[in-house]
Amino acid sequence: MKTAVARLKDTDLTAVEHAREMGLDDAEFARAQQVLGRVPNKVELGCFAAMWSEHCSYKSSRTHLRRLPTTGPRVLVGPGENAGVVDVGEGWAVAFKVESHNHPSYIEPYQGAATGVGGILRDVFTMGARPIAAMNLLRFGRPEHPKTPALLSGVVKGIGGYGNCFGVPTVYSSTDFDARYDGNILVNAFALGVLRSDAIWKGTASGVGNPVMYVGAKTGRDGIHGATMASDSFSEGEEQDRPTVQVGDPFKEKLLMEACMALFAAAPESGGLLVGIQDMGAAGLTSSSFEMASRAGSGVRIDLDRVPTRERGMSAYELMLSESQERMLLVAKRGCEEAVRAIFATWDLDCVVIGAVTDDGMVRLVKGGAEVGVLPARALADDAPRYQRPTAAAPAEGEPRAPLGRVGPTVRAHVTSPSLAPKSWIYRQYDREVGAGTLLDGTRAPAALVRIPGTHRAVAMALCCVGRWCSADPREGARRAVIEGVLRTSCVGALPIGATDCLNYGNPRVPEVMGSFVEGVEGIREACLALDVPVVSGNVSLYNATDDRAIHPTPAVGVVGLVEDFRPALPRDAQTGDTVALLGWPAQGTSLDLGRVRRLAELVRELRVAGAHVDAQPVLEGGLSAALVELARRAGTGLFANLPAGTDVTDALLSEDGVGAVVVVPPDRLQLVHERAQRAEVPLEVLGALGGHQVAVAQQGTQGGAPLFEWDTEALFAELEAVVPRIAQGARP
Amino acid sequence: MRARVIVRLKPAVLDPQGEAIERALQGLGFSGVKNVRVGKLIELDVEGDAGLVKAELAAMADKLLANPVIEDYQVEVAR
Amino acid sequence: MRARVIVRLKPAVLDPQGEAIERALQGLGFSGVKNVRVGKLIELDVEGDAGLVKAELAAMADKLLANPVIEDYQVEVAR
Amino acid sequence: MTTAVVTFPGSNCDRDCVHAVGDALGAPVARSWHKDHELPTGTTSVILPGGFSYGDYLRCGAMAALSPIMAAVKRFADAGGPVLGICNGFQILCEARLLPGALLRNHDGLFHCQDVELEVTAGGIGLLAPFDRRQRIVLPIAHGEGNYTADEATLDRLEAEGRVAFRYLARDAAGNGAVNGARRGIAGLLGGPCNNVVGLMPHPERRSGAHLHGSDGLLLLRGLVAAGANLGEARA
Ligand SMILES: Nc1ncnc2c1ncn2[C@@H]1O[C@H](COP(=O)(O)OP(=O)(O)O)[C@@H](O)[C@H]1O
Ligand SMILES: [Mg+2]
Repeated sequence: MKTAVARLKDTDLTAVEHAREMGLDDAEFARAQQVLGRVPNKVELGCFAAMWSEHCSYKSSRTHLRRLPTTGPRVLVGPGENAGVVDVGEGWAVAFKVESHNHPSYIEPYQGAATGVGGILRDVFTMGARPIAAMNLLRFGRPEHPKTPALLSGVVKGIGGYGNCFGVPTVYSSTDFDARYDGNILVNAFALGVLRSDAIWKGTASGVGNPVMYVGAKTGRDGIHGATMASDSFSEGEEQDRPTVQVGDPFKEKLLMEACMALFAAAPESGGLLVGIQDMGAAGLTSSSFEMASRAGSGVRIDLDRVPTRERGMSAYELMLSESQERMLLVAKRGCEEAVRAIFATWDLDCVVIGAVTDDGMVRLVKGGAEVGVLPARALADDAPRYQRPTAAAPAEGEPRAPLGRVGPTVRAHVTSPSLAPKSWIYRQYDREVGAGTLLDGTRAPAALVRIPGTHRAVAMALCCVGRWCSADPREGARRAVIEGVLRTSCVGALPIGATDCLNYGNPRVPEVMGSFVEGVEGIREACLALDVPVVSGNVSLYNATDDRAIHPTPAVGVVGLVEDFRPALPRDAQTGDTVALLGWPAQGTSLDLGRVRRLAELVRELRVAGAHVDAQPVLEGGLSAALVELARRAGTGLFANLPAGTDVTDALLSEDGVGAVVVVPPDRLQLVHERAQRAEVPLEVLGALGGHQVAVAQQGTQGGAPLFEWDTEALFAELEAVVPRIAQGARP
Repeated sequence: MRARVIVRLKPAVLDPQGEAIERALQGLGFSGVKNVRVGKLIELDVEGDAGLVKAELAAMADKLLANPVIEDYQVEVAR
Repeated sequence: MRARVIVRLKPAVLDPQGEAIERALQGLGFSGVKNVRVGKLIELDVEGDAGLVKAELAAMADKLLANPVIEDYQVEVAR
Repeated sequence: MTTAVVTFPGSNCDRDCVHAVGDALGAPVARSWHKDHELPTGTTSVILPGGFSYGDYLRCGAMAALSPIMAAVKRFADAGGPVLGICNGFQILCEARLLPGALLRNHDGLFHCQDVELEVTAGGIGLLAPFDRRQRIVLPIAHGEGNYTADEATLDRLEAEGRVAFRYLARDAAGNGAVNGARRGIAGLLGGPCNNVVGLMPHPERRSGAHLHGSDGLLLLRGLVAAGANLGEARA
């Protein structure tokens, strides 16, 4: 498949077939010739193909992403940089972003997931931020699919393997299993770092004559063409032909991060040593050099012979397109080369001047003393093609709810389904506490809460999406991803201050897929506007389809919230005797009312900050029954709930269309909760209390008040805990 | 019969472990050491005659012991 | 010269990874598999003549590559 | 009087330890670098923190055990100086032969980050002075290779000499730690000429404050700092 291209010499001129093999269509190839005023050679064509790939150029999605609300009083850096940055007060800010590594993780689950984590961590620390938290959203095929055990097991090990070694706590995770992901799993990784709000670094190559430096690991022939691979659908049977995936080295990345932190802080008296910095992610040296030059309106000249390599005889093409991990490109101030090199030497890392900033707007690639490629930076980066692809309404898909038999068994099967079962087996493989700043992780609360070191401030975060809802209604599903994130973070007392989104969809050339993509963006826009959450970074992953069968549209949304003083919000753990109450409104149609969501979020936040509830769970996926079981499990006790008379029991327990949250209230604070709920005009229903050895649900006036079901907690919790390990069984040891 | 499957990273694949060991050995004064690569040696008892066993070991490697995307393997049967 | 150091867990030390692989292989239908043990294969380039090299490899193993509390090693030099 | 926290390439709990000793305990603390040949002047106790020194490549702690600073740590320990190795630090102590035995991969092959119940078997002794003998505490573990092993004779000797510092309360049928397979449930050991060296897999620095889900860990750090202060006085 790639043989023709591979045989071409760097300086040979290319043909339209070569362009096609690299993923450029005929019109794009024509445009490339127009840009250069001549036929590109192989290296140049490789640069075009990478820069104009879907992955790097966002050619199908960019016009739509413009619709997202991206500004706000706290936003310091919005989309366009390596990560978004939001002010959190006291001179501190947080940088965060989410990124997909879906295709590589399917091919090599351990390394694919690991390098996904590595990539997003680099995006965050290039901004000058020390990573303090990571999250992930994973979607696997149905549990029975023969590949699921190895994929689940490998991906989880890979995420843990990288994050644990690097030393970032993985504090929250969302995992689901669904046949729609059988051939295309999702691995979305999020990272968040903390920095001073006046010390933000950007990927810019300015200042003519400044040195361009290469730091970090050596370059090998890893994942050449990864960017274009992420821009192409799978076809069954083709898996073997895929190019090698990259192998990550978290140890090296940890050293790279420490060295970068030292570099950022160096020589403050003279305004620092550095001008700009960018990680080498997808399309490696190509994307970093073109983007840095394009942002600054400058050019760069790169001597490829100076690039540190770990293999002999690498061609210009390979050097430009390698996706070897743990590398950065930086532009230092002229004359500071030695000081920069000394910092990296402390950490045993390569640091080499490979070129210089120029003023002609061109990226000039030199090898063996001759120019082997000359390309205008801007035309390949910011001025990449953009498409308004045709859209069509996607047919709504959704399984009508199966007729419900006796409430108990149905609800039991529901809460013990793989989607809702606890993911402790996964969480346990992640170091959730390194950094000693994890106040709450996903096993203890509906969102994670991590301290800003040295302060009493904390950031809350959750990463959410229910793909099933997006297939049923792409706009509503996307709205709900935002809603879930806002409610979860509010439940731990945080004010949502920013979001990042990872838009996972199928083939954008299919009008229905493009239609659901556009609807998804619209849904995020609506919810973010209504709930005051600017989107500051994100990622788009298209072509998640195999033989035309696409995944559920899955716009994952990471919401980040701020707690200004975490001490009162963490009075104690939930315990026996605490009241269980439901705040909110029952289902009224399938589209959630954003005004109500906002009021509910404000109320649960205010109550938490006042120490009036000690745990809470939004009622969304899985309905009230899932929320109750989750709360009981977290408290490690039984729970009794008495549903109000007159409601349909199955609806009350299973409906996912209400706006509500269950709160756990210490008895002496119940009065306060009543008052505040009344003032906020949010309905409040006291359901029962935590305690005992059973999870029991009754309804007033039904069966004479006798429980509709009562489950022994020991057996229930054991059954719940066994679900995910059972799926993982049989995986590669 | 005692048999072995040797699993190695493909030559072009990065071996961070090998690199770290190389550096450490050089640091200990073994300055001539280069190109350190770390592989896995899986030793096991199998039943059947040598020819059949080799095919079976290859099947084990294909299915479980190695990932062809990044690893090569080699099977050996003790004479 | 290409050389190898093979590092194995001592026979008395339990090998959970080997056990897990054994179970997995049996689960895949390779029912005759027994006594699976996983070792490390460290391959490296060294300079010097074969005799000297062997002694140097042993020194590397003693100092770093193997932990005598739990592991045995064996050095091999390609002819 | 200073507690030195050593940073190896790949250490990732060094900052946490500095914070726990310096801020939570309010004791003097200094940082020490793996390439240093001497501990900071005035060092009265040493922490080898958790993390993945050298990526945990080859064997956990193997490469760190050979670094220049470890020669200084060994001299310090041999002279009776209190040394605490946490998680990777414990692995480094074993690789450096400051403690016997070795830590293998967990018996289920998985990394475990979770709270464990422990018995402070040697409570009251040396660094463990703040604990009662057999006191029960809860600390979190976070490791892939905490499966302690040594030959039977060594295990017998450790028990006979009262050098098992911490034990996991949850055991399997064979008496090994249920969470990782550690022989005889050993989670931590005492060593050195006067039981002045402690290595353990759980992370005390992660339970060192009101909002970190407990402060059992602070007791151990306090014991370390106090042992150092006593030593300082004895020397002075
Ligand atoms: N769905 C999205 N929502 C908001 N911003 C986005 C989205 N997708 C991409 N972006 C922004 O576009 C820029 C390019 O993204 P990407 O190519 O993923 O970065 P990288 O080069 O680090 O991989 C980033 O600033 C990113 O935050
Ligand atoms: Mg980037």
